[in-house]
Amino acid sequence: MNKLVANAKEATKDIESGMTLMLGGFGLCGIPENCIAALVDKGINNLTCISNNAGVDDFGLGLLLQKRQIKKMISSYVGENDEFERQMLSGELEVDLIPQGSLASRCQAGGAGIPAFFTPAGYGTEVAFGKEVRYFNGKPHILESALTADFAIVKAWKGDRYGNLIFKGTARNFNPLMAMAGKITIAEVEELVEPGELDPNFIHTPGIFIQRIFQGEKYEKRIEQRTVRQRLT
Amino acid sequence: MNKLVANAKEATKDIESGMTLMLGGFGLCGIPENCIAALVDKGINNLTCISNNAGVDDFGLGLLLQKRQIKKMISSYVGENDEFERQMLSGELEVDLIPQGSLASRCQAGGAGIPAFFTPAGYGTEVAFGKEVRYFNGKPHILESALTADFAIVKAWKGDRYGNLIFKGTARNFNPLMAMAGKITIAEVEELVEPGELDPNFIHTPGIFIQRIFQGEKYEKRIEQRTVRQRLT
Amino acid sequence: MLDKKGIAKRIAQELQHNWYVNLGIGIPTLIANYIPEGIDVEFQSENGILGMGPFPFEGEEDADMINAGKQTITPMPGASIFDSATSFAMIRGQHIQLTVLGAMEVADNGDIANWKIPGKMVKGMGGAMDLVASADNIIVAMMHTNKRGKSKLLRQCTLPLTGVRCVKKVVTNLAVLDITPQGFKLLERAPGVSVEEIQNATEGRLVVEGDIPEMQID
Amino acid sequence: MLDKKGIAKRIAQELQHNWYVNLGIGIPTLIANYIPEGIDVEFQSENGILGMGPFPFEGEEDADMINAGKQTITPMPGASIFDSATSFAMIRGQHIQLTVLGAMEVADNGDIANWKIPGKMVKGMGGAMDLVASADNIIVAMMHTNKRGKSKLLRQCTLPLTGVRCVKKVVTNLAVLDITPQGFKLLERAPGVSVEEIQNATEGRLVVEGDIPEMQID
Repeated sequence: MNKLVANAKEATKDIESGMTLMLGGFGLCGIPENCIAALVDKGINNLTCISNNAGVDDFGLGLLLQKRQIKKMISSYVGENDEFERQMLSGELEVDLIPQGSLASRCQAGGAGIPAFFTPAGYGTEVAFGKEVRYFNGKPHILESALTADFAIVKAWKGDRYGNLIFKGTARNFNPLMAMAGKITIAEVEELVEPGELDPNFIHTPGIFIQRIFQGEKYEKRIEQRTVRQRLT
Repeated sequence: MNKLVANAKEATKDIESGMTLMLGGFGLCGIPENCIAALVDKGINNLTCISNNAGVDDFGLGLLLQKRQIKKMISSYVGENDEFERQMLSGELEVDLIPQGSLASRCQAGGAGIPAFFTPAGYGTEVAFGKEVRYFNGKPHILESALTADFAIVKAWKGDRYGNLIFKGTARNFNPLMAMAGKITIAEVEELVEPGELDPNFIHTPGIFIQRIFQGEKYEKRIEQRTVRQRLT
Repeated sequence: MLDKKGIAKRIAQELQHNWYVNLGIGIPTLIANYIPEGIDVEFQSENGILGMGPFPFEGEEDADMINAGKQTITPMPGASIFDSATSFAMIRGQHIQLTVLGAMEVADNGDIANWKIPGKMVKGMGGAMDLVASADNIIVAMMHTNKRGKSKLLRQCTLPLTGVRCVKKVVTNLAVLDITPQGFKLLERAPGVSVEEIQNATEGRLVVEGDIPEMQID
Repeated sequence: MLDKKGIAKRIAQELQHNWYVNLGIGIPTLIANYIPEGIDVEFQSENGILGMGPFPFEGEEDADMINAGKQTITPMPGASIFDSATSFAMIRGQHIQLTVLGAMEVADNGDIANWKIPGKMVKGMGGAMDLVASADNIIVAMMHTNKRGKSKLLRQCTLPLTGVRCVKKVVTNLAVLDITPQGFKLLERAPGVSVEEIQNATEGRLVVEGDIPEMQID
């Protein structure tokens, strides 16, 4: 069960133009920095990216947007990015906006072999256009379908070569869900440990969902909104 | 957020005859022993019990069956219990058998506000009778609905008075799923700890799903199939 | 008339002991500063934390510990962290007792619009659609009128909807109002604000019955 | 003719490096004893463990560490534990490369019946329906005929189905057979068993093309 690869370049070697990718993270928190850099280097384009956000102008998925490598974004919130706005308003970039909970559940469903489910989110809004509506307990719901991807790319705190992962704090977010939904899932970790070091009882993502793993060269872990309080002196 | 109650008796005080209960556990592993004993003592009946299994003759849900307190079982596997067999064959006990994965997902859906979902499990079998069939990617699926309960009763290893829980080993099984799906959820734990003692990063069931918690008086933790290997000498 | 802090203070009075609460970005976030004494609540942030605490002290910011507004935060003792699907299981499954969020428009039937202005850059709905479609108890915190003086409490929303018939209560700089089958029911006036001023600032149906008390805010 | 161990040994030859495998109760469980050298596989048990290891040494049994057969087990280094919904996410989501289970009947179109005999006590399907409906690669391990000598490889199942058109391969005490659009295709004979014996013991359509080799089992 050795899924170790050397680095981001090797992990992403067969990602091609036109593919659909899932990328973990919420804002800039828990994003696969090293793989994104490798994708920028590869110069592939026409990518469909499923990611809750689209990064900022000069970090995260913003780096792929700058180089016009993304054809379509499937996200729940895409503020904080001027280049994104420009491409979207000019029609260069397709954008599919999805309620955040539906996005999370659709990824989870994709990984879990559940092709579709009913949710109340979005009923009566433009999100429901063309979707089946059904009432349960007198309340309207819409049918949402599962999402999968050619590659899912996630970032974890620690992992072993079997692919077992643990995440740190709110950097967990979409990562464990997308890890389940990739035809091939790549995990980049801050720290690679030996199998057996992670307590089986506290593994967030079992290795079965991961096909490739490597320790990232470096992590900037940029903070988007640095908010602090004053110390009482 | 103090959800502490004194014991199983207090935790189950308003469980009434005719109610629907979910009970965690797989076989005799991870079952809420103390609450089951309290339910036997209460002598209520006509219960609908959602539980993967039905215990053995003299332990687990078998204790409730012996006293004819259960009207209906919703389970995936009910072997290992002679009294169960007798009541079922004589028609005293209603039994609704559900594929194990569908049972797990239906509980999870119930807790997650997903009223129904499509699954391939059971298509073409009697489990599919009366259920909607739909094809996704050329493969037939059936529509399964969410399960909820008046009370969900789960057993954890450690918990704090906020209701945060961690489970031990494969005693996790259905417990975290059912914890989400009770209108009121009772957690009994082997060890009660102070809030903050459990690492927020490794909590299996966040306290929001739990309404009452107590430390069980004692745990027999009976083993159903004791299998061992010989030491090489 | 209330300022944003005042709106937050008034909504804080709605908090009940042992409630789990989700606060949206903007005015709602301020509510955490005014929790009444003796009331124990826990804040959920939909990116995946329950038991969200205050901002960290300077120098203790952790890039891996943020809220849904992408702000650095700290966990309270007893906090728990989970993935985004579990987070929305809490929301959709109605395990959260109160959701407070801002709005661009609220209609007198409870419809809400707060995510999109046609022709302008659309940032996305984030978790708002899940929140409003699921919560039993939704309070909108907003100014009564927009920057051009136009009412935000309408007979019908003009902007694309975020959710239908979901808002239960609105707290503005002018008033506290319940959504009823007859429209906005005026419950309280902001200090120094007359019923007439509220009537003038409300385009939707407004129900005024008997004496309308003034809010009690310190 | 093979015994149960022999069937397990033959199926073990199907294992491929880095596969995740779910073994049913009975003959399938024995397969874990015959993993070919150099082949690294991990066993999943649907109650919620991946990386299931051998039984514990006497005195080291842990009531909180069991497999789907309720037997006490041990975890291997690198194992992981999860709830039953995640477990069936692995199964339904086709993350498991091989599922081996027993059967009462298999039809030549891949239908399988293994959970219920009308008029007898029904124990339930457990995870079998999820497993057969989801897995791409399902091998049935069973005796070729039942205790009364009647074929279990049928034109059509007579018992209530567990799943339809799902079985890919059958390994019995007599033969290895693939399920094809033309029916059971005979691939290998058990040591000392003739094609004629297999034909006589098979009620469903049997395709025999060319020379049928004998299984290679140590």
